Amino acid sequence: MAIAPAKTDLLELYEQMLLIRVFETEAERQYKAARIGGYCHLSSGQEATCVGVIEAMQEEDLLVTGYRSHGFALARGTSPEAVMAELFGKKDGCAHGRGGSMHLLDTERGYYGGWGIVGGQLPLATGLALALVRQGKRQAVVCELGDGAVNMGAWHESLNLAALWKLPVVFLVVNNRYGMGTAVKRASAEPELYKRASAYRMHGEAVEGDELEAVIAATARLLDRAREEREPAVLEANTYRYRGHSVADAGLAYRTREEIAEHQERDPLLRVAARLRDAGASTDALREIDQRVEERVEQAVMFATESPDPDVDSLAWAMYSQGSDEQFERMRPGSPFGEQELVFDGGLGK
Amino acid sequence: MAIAPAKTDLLELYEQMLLIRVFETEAERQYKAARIGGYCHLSSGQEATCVGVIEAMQEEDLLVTGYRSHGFALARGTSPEAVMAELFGKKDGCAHGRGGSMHLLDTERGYYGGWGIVGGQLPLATGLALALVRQGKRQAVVCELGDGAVNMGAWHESLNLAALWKLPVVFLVVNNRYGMGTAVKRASAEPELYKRASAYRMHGEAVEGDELEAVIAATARLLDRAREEREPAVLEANTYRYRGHSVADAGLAYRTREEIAEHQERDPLLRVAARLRDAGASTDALREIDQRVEERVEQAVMFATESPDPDVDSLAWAMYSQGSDEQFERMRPGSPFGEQELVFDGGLGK
Amino acid sequence: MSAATEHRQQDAPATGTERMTYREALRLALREELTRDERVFIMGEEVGVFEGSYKVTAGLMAEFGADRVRDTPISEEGFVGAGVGAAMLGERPVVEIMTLNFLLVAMDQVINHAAKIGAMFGGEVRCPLVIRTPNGAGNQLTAQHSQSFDGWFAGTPGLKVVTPANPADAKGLLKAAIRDDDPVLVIENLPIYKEKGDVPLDPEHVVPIGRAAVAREGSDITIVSHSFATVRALHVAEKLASEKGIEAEVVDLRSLRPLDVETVAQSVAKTNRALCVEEGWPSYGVTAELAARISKACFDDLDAPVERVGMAEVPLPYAKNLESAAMPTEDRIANAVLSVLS
Amino acid sequence: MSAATEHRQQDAPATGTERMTYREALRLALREELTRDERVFIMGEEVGVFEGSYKVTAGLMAEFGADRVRDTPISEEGFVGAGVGAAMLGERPVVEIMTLNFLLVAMDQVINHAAKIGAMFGGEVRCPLVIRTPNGAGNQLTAQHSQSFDGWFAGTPGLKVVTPANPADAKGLLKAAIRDDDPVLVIENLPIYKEKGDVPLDPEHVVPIGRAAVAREGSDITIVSHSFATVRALHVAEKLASEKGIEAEVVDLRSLRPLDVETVAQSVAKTNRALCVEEGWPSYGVTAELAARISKACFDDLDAPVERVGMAEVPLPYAKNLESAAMPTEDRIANAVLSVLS
Ligand SMILES: Cc1ncc(C[n+]2csc(CCOP(=O)(O)OP(=O)(O)O)c2C)c(N)n1
Ligand SMILES: Cc1ncc(C[n+]2csc(CCOP(=O)(O)OP(=O)(O)O)c2C)c(N)n1
Ligand SMILES: [Mg+2]
Ligand SMILES: [Mg+2]
Repeated sequence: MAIAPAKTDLLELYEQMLLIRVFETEAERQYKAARIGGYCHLSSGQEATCVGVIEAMQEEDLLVTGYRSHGFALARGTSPEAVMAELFGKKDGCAHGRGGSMHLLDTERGYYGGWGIVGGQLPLATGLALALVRQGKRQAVVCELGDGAVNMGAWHESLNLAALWKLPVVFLVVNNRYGMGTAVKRASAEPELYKRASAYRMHGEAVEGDELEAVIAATARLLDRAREEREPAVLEANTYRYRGHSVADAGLAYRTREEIAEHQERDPLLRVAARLRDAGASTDALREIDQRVEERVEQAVMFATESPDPDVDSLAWAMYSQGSDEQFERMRPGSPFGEQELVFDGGLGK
Repeated sequence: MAIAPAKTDLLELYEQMLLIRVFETEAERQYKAARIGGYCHLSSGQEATCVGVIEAMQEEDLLVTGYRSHGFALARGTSPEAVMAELFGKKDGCAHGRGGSMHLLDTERGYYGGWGIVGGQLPLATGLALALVRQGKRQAVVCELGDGAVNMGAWHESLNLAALWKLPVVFLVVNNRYGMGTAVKRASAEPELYKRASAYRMHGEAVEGDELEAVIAATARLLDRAREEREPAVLEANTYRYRGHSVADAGLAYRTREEIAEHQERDPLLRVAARLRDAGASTDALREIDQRVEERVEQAVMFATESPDPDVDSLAWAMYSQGSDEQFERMRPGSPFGEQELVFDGGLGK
Repeated sequence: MSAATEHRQQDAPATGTERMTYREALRLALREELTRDERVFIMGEEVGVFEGSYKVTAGLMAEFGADRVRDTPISEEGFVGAGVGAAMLGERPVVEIMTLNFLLVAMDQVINHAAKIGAMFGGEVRCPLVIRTPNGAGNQLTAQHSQSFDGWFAGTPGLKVVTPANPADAKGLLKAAIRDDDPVLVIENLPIYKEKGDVPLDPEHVVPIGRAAVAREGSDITIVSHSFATVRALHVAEKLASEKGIEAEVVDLRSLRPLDVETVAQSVAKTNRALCVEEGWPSYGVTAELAARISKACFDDLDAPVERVGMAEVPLPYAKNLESAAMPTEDRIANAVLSVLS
Repeated sequence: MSAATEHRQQDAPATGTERMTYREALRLALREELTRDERVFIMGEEVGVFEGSYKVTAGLMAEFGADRVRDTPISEEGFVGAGVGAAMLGERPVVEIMTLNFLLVAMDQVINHAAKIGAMFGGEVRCPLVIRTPNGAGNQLTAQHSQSFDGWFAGTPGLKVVTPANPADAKGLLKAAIRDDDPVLVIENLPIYKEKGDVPLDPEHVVPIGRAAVAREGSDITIVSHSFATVRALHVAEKLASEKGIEAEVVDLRSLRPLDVETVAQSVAKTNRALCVEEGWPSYGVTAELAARISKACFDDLDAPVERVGMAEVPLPYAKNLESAAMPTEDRIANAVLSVLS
């Protein structure tokens, strides 16, 4: 894992960032074409944070995020096909069409899920870190949350536990300035969010979340501390959300077009592209990347389109573990109309 | 309200502290005689904090506490009769026998209740302060909680709201070293609890909770700020709990007899008595106070003993407001056996 | 009654009805009550600047200011509890929770604080708190965002729970809740927000708590439902009438606590058959209580067992086809009616 | 199976039974499972140094160390969630919540996280979590500390809920819960902790989840109950037999989810009458589901409506006389039996 990525690395990282940008643009298009439903939260504008944090993680490190998770999944290496298929609610989605946009996961890559309840993932991440310690593993957990989530009680209880028990977890606060329509200073009495770590004698720091190298360096350092010294930390990555809170939100009721434009001038992708050119990358090389990314996303859409729907009689799939059918066998008599067909006969723990 | 109480004031305050000490000793006796049931948490050893805080409050200020509430109620002026009758579960108790030891209250004196869920009273206190602001009142709220309660999510959410909205509330953390059997340092990653206020850009400070004058001065200062500048604050009062967590706990599994004895040498009552003698109070004067207090507690027990039980057919008393009977009128058919007699016919909103 | 109230009474009340959405009816109720009583204020996430995640409070912050339409951080436990405390001092907080799912993080304040105050303190304090929040599923919001815990609150002594199923009741029940001296949970519903209906303009139009409504008369079977299930039931009833000549009576509960069993029992005594429908999971759900009450109160009247339809008992999956299969669709309800009648 | 397990299998298993309290039976189950499987660990408030608020875990920290018997701060949401996370990585956390009342502050982690994991992630992750906590009332603990929300959890797909009513089941069901690959809520009961019974010493003694037990045979009426209500029911049954010659069959549910309706229905088909009893509030409670199921499954068998007895629907008052009047006492149960039989 490179602290200051060499040009070749930088090209790869640029490609990952671009993949996220293009994927999200496509996701929005597909949502409006009604091929994606539910809530759909895009990471556009936050690519440097997604890619930088993941780049700094080791292969064995674990990841937990909120619902704005496409960028992290893609950066972590989950295929665009598996992600898009999940957004389409198809069988080949990374959660087999059960979770959708908010609930991506990829346990093979240590990604333990996108979660939908603000702050709800923090206690879980603390528990993952506790399990790592109990198992004597030298791994760390990255727990992503938003600026709005720092006002939930779960933040407080989780940080206290992590610090008290010296758990290897880095709480990554993605500060994109707003929780839905609420600006940070309207929600947090301490708007410099990383400073809240001190209430637990925990280290906290902020990083310019649109500066890829800075994100990589800070994350790598804090993850090392977590792994080696079992010191948890808070890392606040300051970035900006280009699109609305979700695809359903125009995103203009609480901020101005000017504000958005201003941030887009400092676009994280443009910054990396500029540095690549300085480092001698040719326009062709970059154009090539553009094309490759466009194709991958097109492929993802094709794959998702062709992937089959989950079979309806697997409605209760995996709700319970193997063997639970037997436990539920005797719940049938007098069961509400339809429940038997829908749940029991369809099978519970298949 | 006196910052440095004159001798006469000090005599009164001493009498209040002694009243608490004697009352609690009697409560424990009555509990063991099975005249008091449920959970019963004593304030013995914490008298200077109870009396000092209340002394610093103005008449219009409001009070909310946890379940360890006898001392605060007595200091606030609720009669020992009304408190003891509540512990006995009698009609003349301050909550008419409905609440018991954990749920004392006295709205005439601005006491909005003892509450039993750790941390649960913090959001309520914040709401009381919000109401005061909306009503344009120049009053403040004192919200008591224990050292164990600072690890609940409710602490975090309430302090953030109080600071964000500039609410006139002082969070009084009564640090008696233990939450049940758990020492502060085993529960809080930041064991200097008042420092946690900084996570909300809120003022926090600690005070020697067994020093009456110090408690009065600190509380008065913070309440003035709350009233005049609408600045909330955390005041940590360091004291010690002599008895077990509740009367049911011997209180020795997690601390030594020596530790308790050590604190008893620095007993808050002895300190005030000593200062009174220095100030020329005669031994007779003090003995007189002793007698008066003993008599008041005896009277309280007599009163509580003679006070009638609540009438059983008022089981549902005040569960709902006046007029709710009509709303519930049609819930009778098919109601579970006994519910009708027990709830509906007994009356709901009487 | 506050000064504001006194004053308001003098204006000539608007009369007649106007066609509007459920969302607009709720907004009208809020505006009227904010105007009538200055103790009333709104508090919740995104209710102000953002104008409400579902736009129920749109325009109210501009009209009544940031003090009376108060945006909060994401801290449900904190601001629900703040509502409880404010209510204890006589304010009339109307707290919005974005969806019922999020009330889980504030459960302790609702169940173990708001609901306890009246009785536990022997009547010395009251808690006139209103919590507004939508339940419901059907837009692929997935397992964490598609739940209806209605019965949990309805089973809690000390609370009142109302569940309007149309715009007129939305206005009337929300106003009743705001004027009630006890904590009331107003369970709205996502799919109904856009439904239209005629709404009385009279600012004194209040729907009494604890009174069900016969939403459709019929003689063959009684369908008992609340919230969105009532909308489904009414469609099914019309379809069965025109296609099969089956006349189903639909009883819309409107309140879950108090529960108007009397109206339900009267209807079943007439039709001799009952089907209970809910959006949530039926096992240990609202329809369990209904089936239990009906089976007892109408023991001698019933010609067939009381049937129940609700959401399939699974964490609701995302995929559209799975979600549809899990919902208490009109087809499933219609089939249930036929099976009860056969 | 972990190395520890393999190893253990070789020891000769203890046999026979021993008379012990419910509390001791739970402790025995914990000790056996801690010994059998190193993935098992205990976490909760006061479980270690204090030896458990109700002494269930007494001695275990000394025996297994502070890592496997872990004291926590007062942060139910935090450590229940930590249990969920640890379980996702294959650990076997056994989380103790002092009483069921306090689970309200951790509701979101139980209902919207633990219960969702298996289905929502398409089977990619599992959550073998156990939460142990007592319900119940009767010691003047007052409104905030005397509740039984059993039905709320039993109504949540993704969870399993067991409610042992005697020492043998306490051991057997807790062990079954710990060995189960899904989140299981083990609802214990305050008054039963001190009850004694014969407990199998075989470390492989496991009571299957989802199987009710006929705790007493009878022919006149079926009393269906769980947890402490079963203890009450058994006393009542003996009393009615000796005093009135009434033979009541008592079905102890043992599991609420899955619910063994089959055993209940078989019994009612034989006795033709049913009374459902619970410690909690009956409206929208466990007895609602029971009455609904029985009324449907035994529609043609029932000679009388299914009756229900539970806690009076009030926040439980402190005063002893009021509390007693509110509880589902043996007298109230006996009267209910007589009214069903009349
Ligand atoms: C407990 C809870 N309350 C409310 C919501 C609704 N909600 C979803 S996202 C969101 C805003 C979160 O903002 P932030 O934490 O800054 O994350 P971002 O969306 O900016 O990535 C809210 C209020 C929720 N999902 N969970
Ligand atoms: C949410 C919750 N969890 C657990 C309990 C059980 N309990 C009652 S008091 C207590 C200890 C509280 O200690 P502290 O806050 O220091 O107050 P103290 O008893 O020392 O006055 C606990 C764990 C509770 N009442 N509420
Ligand atoms: Mg944000
Ligand atoms: Mg303490």
